[in-house]
Amino acid sequence: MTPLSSVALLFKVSDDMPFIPHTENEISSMLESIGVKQIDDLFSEVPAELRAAELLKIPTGLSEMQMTQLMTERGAQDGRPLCFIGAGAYDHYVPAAVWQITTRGEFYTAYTPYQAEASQGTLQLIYEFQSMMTTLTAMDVSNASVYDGASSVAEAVLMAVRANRKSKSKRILVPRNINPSYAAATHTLVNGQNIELVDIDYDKDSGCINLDALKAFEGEDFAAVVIQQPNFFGSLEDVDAITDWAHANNALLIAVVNPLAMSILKPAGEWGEAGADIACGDGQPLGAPLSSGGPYYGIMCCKKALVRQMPGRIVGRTLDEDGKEGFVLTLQAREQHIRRSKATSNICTNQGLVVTASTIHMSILGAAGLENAAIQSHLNTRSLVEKICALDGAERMFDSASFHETVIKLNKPARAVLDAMTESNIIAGFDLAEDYPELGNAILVCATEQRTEKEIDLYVSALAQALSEV
Amino acid sequence: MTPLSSVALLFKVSDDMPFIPHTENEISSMLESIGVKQIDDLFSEVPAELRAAELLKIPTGLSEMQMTQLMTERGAQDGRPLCFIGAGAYDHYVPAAVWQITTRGEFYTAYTPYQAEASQGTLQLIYEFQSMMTTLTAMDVSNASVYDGASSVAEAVLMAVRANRKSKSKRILVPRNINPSYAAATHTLVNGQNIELVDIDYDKDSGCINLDALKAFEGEDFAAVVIQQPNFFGSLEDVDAITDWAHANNALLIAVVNPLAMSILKPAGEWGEAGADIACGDGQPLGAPLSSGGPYYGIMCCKKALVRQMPGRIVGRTLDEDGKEGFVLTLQAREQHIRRSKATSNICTNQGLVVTASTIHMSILGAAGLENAAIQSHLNTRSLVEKICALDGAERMFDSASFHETVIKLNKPARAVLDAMTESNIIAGFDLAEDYPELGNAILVCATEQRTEKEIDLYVSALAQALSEV
Amino acid sequence: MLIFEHSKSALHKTNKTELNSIPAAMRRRQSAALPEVSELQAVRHYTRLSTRNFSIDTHFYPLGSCTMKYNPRVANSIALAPEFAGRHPLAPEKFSQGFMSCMYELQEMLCEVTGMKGFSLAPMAGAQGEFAGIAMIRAFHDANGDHQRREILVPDAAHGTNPATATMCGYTVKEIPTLADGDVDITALEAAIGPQTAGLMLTNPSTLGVFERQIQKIAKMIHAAGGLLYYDGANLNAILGKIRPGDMGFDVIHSNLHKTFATPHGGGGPGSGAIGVSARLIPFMPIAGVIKENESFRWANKSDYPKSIGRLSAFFGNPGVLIRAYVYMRLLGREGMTRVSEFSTLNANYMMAEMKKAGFEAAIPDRFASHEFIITLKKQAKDLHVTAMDFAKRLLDLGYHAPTTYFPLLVPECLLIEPTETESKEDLDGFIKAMVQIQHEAENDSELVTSAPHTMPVKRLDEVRAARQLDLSWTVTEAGKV
Amino acid sequence: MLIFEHSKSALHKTNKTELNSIPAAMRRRQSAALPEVSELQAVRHYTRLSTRNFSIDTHFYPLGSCTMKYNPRVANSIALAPEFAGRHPLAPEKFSQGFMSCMYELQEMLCEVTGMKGFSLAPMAGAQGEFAGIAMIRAFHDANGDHQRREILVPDAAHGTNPATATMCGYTVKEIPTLADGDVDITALEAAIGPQTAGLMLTNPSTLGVFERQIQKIAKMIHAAGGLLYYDGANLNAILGKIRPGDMGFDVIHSNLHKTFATPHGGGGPGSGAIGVSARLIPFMPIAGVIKENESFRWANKSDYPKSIGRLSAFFGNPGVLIRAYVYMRLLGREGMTRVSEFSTLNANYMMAEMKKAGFEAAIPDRFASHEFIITLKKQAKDLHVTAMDFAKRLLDLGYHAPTTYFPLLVPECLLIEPTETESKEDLDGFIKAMVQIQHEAENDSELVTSAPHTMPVKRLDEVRAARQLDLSWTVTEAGKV
Ligand SMILES: Cc1ncc(COP(=O)(O)O)c(C=O)c1O
Ligand SMILES: Cc1ncc(COP(=O)(O)O)c(C=O)c1O
Repeated sequence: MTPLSSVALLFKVSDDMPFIPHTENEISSMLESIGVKQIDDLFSEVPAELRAAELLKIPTGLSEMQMTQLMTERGAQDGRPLCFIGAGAYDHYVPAAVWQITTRGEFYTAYTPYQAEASQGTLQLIYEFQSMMTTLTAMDVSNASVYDGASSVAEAVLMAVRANRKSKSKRILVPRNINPSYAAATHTLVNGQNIELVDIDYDKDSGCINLDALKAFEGEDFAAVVIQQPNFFGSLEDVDAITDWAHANNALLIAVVNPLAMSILKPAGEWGEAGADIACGDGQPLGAPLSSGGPYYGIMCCKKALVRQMPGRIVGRTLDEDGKEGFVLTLQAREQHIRRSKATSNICTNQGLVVTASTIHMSILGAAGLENAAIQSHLNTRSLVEKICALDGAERMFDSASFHETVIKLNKPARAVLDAMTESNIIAGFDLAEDYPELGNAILVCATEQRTEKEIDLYVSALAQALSEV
Repeated sequence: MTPLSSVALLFKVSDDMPFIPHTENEISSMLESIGVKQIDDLFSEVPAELRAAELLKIPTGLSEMQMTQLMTERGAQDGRPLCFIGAGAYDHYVPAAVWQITTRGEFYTAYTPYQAEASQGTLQLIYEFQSMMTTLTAMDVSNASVYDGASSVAEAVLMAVRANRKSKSKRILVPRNINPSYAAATHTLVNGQNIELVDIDYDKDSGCINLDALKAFEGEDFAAVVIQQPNFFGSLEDVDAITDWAHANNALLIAVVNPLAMSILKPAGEWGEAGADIACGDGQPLGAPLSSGGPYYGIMCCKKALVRQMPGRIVGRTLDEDGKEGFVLTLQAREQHIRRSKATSNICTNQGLVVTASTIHMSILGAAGLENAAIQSHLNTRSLVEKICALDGAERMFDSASFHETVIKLNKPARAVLDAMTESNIIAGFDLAEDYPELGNAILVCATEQRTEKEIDLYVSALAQALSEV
Repeated sequence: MLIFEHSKSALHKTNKTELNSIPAAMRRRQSAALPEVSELQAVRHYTRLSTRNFSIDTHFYPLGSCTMKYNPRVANSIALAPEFAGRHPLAPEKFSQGFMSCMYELQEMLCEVTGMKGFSLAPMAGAQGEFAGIAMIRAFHDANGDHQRREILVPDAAHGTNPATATMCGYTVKEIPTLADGDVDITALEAAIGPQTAGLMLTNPSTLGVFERQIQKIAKMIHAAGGLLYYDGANLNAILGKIRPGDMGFDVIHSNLHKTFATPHGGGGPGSGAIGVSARLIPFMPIAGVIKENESFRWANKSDYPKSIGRLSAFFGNPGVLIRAYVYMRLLGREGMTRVSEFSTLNANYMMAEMKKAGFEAAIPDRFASHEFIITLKKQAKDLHVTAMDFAKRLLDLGYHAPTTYFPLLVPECLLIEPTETESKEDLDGFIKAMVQIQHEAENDSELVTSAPHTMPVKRLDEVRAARQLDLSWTVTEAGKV
Repeated sequence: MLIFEHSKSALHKTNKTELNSIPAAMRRRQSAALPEVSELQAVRHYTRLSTRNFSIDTHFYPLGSCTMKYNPRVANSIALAPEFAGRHPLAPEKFSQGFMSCMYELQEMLCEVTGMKGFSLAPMAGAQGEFAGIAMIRAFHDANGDHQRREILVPDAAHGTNPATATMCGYTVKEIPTLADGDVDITALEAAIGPQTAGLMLTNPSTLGVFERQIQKIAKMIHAAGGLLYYDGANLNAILGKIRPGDMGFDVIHSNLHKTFATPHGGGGPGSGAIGVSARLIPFMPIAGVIKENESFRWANKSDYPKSIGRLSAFFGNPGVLIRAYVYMRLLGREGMTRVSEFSTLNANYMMAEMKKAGFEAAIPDRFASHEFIITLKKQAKDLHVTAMDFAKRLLDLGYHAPTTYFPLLVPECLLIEPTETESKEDLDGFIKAMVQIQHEAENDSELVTSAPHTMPVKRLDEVRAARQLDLSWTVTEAGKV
């Protein structure tokens, strides 16, 4: 037997030209048809000094097998810590059917449904999605998504400024207890158009916005009032009163909602006397995996009268030449590819695939499935909080009713406690110090329906230990 | 806030009647249509004493979420040991596309393609599969699979007894170095028909069948000779000589092959002067995950003249009423649903979905992809064996050429060494003691293309330690 | 277009010099003529091909005797998770306790729901379950020195695998006729039983869609004659959780997990034909099985089954199928199992009632259906020259997979209709409406029906040509042609 | 049929008594009118619905400006593996080193292949990339006290997101005309530049499918006037690895990872519009990014980007898309990247050459195409009254997705055709053959073309009715109707 030189041969799933199906013969005949000698000739119009050198910092290609091995390693490196954190992204159960169907090639690898006749699958699905969002929020119309929760708030703000007929103001009232990342991103996104976001402070006992705080702004002109339900602290706002206050003051009401919570909480369209004008929020709790923060999608619903000010794609039902029902993108005159610099928004590509997943998710769960997930999350968090509060050194920060997140006040440095709990493989909560220094050592905790009693007990004993050792 | 009673509420993905879509109203109207009061009435013909009691040993149902949690736990319990074992099941890489397409509902949830017009997808795919198997083995025809490698050997034996026109013998020569599980299962499956399997011993130096061993049987009457390439020890047989010997002695030659090895080894149809008569083996190396032993599939190919003796389903290409090409199950008169007690086999349901995966796998890899996987497996095993043999106390058992498995002889108790290596999370080889006590402390090792150099080195250092400590 | 017709040579390359340790004479001279296509071409080809199938995920598929119910998607994702899909069959028990606990519980649950005393998960489909069962019966008689028992009794309504299996086990087969009401002809059975009787194979409810009412009497007769009773569990869905084969007196049974326990049929398989036995047959059980000992699990060995019929497969049957069945059973739980038989029976009886009202002739009109029932179209065949096959093909045009046709063999022009419990009333009603439409077409425009299907990728295919001018694979010669 | 039309009330139930800690006034009174169907009904409905789409996995989809190339399946399975799909965005860095290393390397590879000095993965699509880029340009000028720069220049061939984005950032937009040869009208540009110029947005190769030959001169002109150059990277596929935007003089660019880097379009998204910057813009980069420090990875903070334009999303863009793009880039590697531009360009030029030979009129006939090219059907529209739209619809019947129609706006009756590098000659030839067939039909039976499509689930849809009689959701009233 000859000695073995090396094990260097690479196992390539495909070949030396992954994803490119050309044979030598074909290349020659194609070049001949064009009338050039080599592929490089096709780039002859490019000034020579612009031709790139070798891309030395990019490694050579890997086979699919090697790539899978690499990513298995990278994934393993991060472990699978127990997640007791929400703060805008929630670890809900997604039925296996959802992504198995969503990633069928026909949904997964289609483009935006511009050619309606060849896209009835996606178009009908979006129509169904719009229908689901409107019933969930009790709003009149929905679009086909914007990027995420933060972008939905920003777009809602821009929309409110355009749409409010009673006010020409470019000022928007924004509570300090909305998701601080939403507030930050909104600021970035509306800033260029000279829109001013005015803070409303929350009540120190309840963590909520109370009417007294609003009264300070009476008589001033605002295009809209934003309110988040549940708010970032997980607490429930008195949405009826705030909505009525906004309307009484000629402002539109922008509801930022958790769509899963909408299955059990009063929907935005029913807030106060007249309902919210715009409902937005993040669709993640409806079937999107946590996935490090995205892709999720931004919800955008509004009252019928405002539909022409709505950004994003909208699907309508119509008839074909034979009078048969079918679906098309409609009201495209609002969009950038038609309206260009006067469009309602610059958003073009949205979050279609996640919307697909969400639509299937909602179909499989139905209202009862969503309600059960919401209720069980609520109960799990209550159970967690009760057990936490039975410990020395931890208590509830606010006295308000909450959905599935709660702020816990610790008697030890929050950062150190959270760090200590990572030793038990637990992500124990979101540290509020950076965004709300006034709260002291405060963490935001969440236990979705996926957290078992055993895991909750594990959390509580790890916390007990951390509190005693830190 | 009212105190929290319990976290007992179950989150059900669907509802209290998983997978059953009936509402109360529908049930009533259906019962009314039938003319009975309750569902139980439909069972009134069943003698009362046969009605089952409560199924106490079956737990109550779980939600999909709970089931996923349970199985995640069970899976985690088994860890992901490093696999250096083959012995009939090989850890090859399967491109991600393979099972994503295979599990599309249209393939995954279809029945056997009895209604040809509504099953052209599956039928054409099987026709393509048959074409791939015949080119890989260089045989004339292939069926659509039997259960697994073992069942393919048994069916080949039965087929040979039926098909051999030159011999009426019910005796079959079977080498001791074929997969012992195949031999055992074949014995079980052909036993009832008074077929006798006669052992051929292997050469102690090479681990292979040599002609001397066969000469002892000259003049006796056999329906067939079985030969496995590579044999169970991973060694390569002199298939040409053995095939010619079989034919010279009026026996058919049954080739048991590893189909991946067929991509680089002389294919069964080209063995000796006339080629093997029947080729069988396990399709697992062509796209089936290890999956604890199944589902895999049994390969069954033969010469054209024997096709009417072949068991299992076969797809043929034909024309429809408009003269358009299409595919149907053909030669069904051989099968049990038509031929009943005179059928070529009792096999009905086969391993269709794995065949689907295999067909897609071979299409994506092509001949070169299979060859590369085979070559890299060969090289990895050579590298492993060289490094093992550089250790004190471990050496090659046989001096023959091999494909991707080799028998290693240890100077310490094999069982104890293997056990010790599980501490390093390594499945270090298959202990041959039970099936081949005459080999002493011998293990069969395998390193497929998936084993990295790092993993091979890990193996070698763990073995060095085990050999010194045991 | 075949994948081979997209193929072009020299797309992919290999370096074979590394094979020099293998003698040249043992090596392949020319690469196999597999298709050479890009990944996109393969993905597109098979994605498109898949859409030329009907399937449960796309169509109502009331195929009698086949139990085409919903296959939960979660079972698929669990079975294909790396922890289960990646486990080597010969992994040490130390690395296998999670997997083995599932298999053990599956054995236990199957025992409980069938009333048997032991269960083996080894058989890879119904027919192999039958084989194992009949082989055990033979081993039992042999162990008793009862070598004269050379005959297996099989009702004429039985599935073809029953007689084929008996032959495979070295038995001769004697057919027992069935009465018009669907029950076995007891007089004929009586006459057939004798000292040569090794056993009887029975499906109950039978493939005629009715429950064998005399089952206790039949069991007594067979047992009195020294024979054993084999239960073909293909129709277990009809009685799941309500009636147990073990209680009926069966000695050995198989259960098609790919039917009753919702593992997918996969266009022809894989399946699992797990077998259950009464206490006296436990020593004969096949290798392998999972045994629980001191709170951990081990593989059964020969001392557990001293008279084992042996091994049926290289490893342990089809664990990927078994995992799926296990997941399904745990999702259903105790209550869910009983609901399966209740609602599959409700659906079948509802359809039968409605179709009778619509003028169709039920083969056994005066009894309750089990989870399936038979319509005979012999009048249509005679009066209108429109056959069961024509109805079947026309149903495809209307978006319904055809029921099983021409089985069981004893009912002329029959459709065996099994809706399963997972189909909604909406779909049952749609199917009935389609049948009524076809009946109307048969009466007014029979050509439309007899030349169906019209909307499928192909029209009716020439099966005679297929069998005569065998074209079973694409060949390189043909590639030359292209 | 809508999923709602399969729905029936009272299928599912909930126990709401456990919500008593929430004041009744805050609770929902009536459940949302979501569909109530079984899992099988949902699976069947959406499986069937999916087959009403064209997609890359099923059809050649030469949609200009969209880069519909093969989306490797392995990228999907890795992104959806529990380790990546299950990671919480706020997980501590300790639990995130594996993920962050991928993101860091992705940033680095993007820098290398584009010639930029810093990259942010935060933008969630091309348009948000544009927003971030233009916002940085504005922040840069503001930081320099250059408040008079209120205008962004945009060629008339640009995608609509360019002007829309400029508006969103508070800029006014000035359009620059394009010459017949596809290059920017330099004289007009010269005239437009002034102290009010904040910058120019340019796609190169342009949406006309040609490379802007004067790019170096343009860059000099803009820079000399104090403006910055923005690169719309939608067409990066055409030059990947061969020409780098940074070398052309661009200050900030976005790359549509869902185009060039093969992440799926998903029927409308999600995408990723990662942005690269030159050194002077690094301080303005958006939050968040990954920084490597002492062989480990941390999230960028305000001190890394002291003049950051801020946050663009709640977390970190679309990591599920980024993981897919990362996988794709590593699979391709250095050599593979260059092959992308070479073979996408080869495919486009081959198609253009063949179509010209077949008699079609190229919009810019005398230049090489980039990875896409334009056919104008203005003659057909005038002489035969068959429009680009008619050709597009008829292509669907023949099994090809239509190219982009009526974009860019300046070419009448145009088809913008982008085959991408992953399509084989076989499919290109098939498309050309289909176009020739349609031309023939247009000449001989134009009605066949103008009334197309004929084989799709629907015929041409009434868009005017859709916009006038808005029907944007299924309502409960309608349920009552059913
Ligand atoms: C009544 C009956 N018995 C036995 C079988 C055989 O089962 P399998 O196909 O799993 O081998 C079938 C399946 O078609 C059947 O319907
Ligand atoms: C040229 C060009 N620029 C910008 C965009 C916008 O990218 P996105 O849709 O990702 O926002 C597109 C996409 O359609 C485009 O084609």
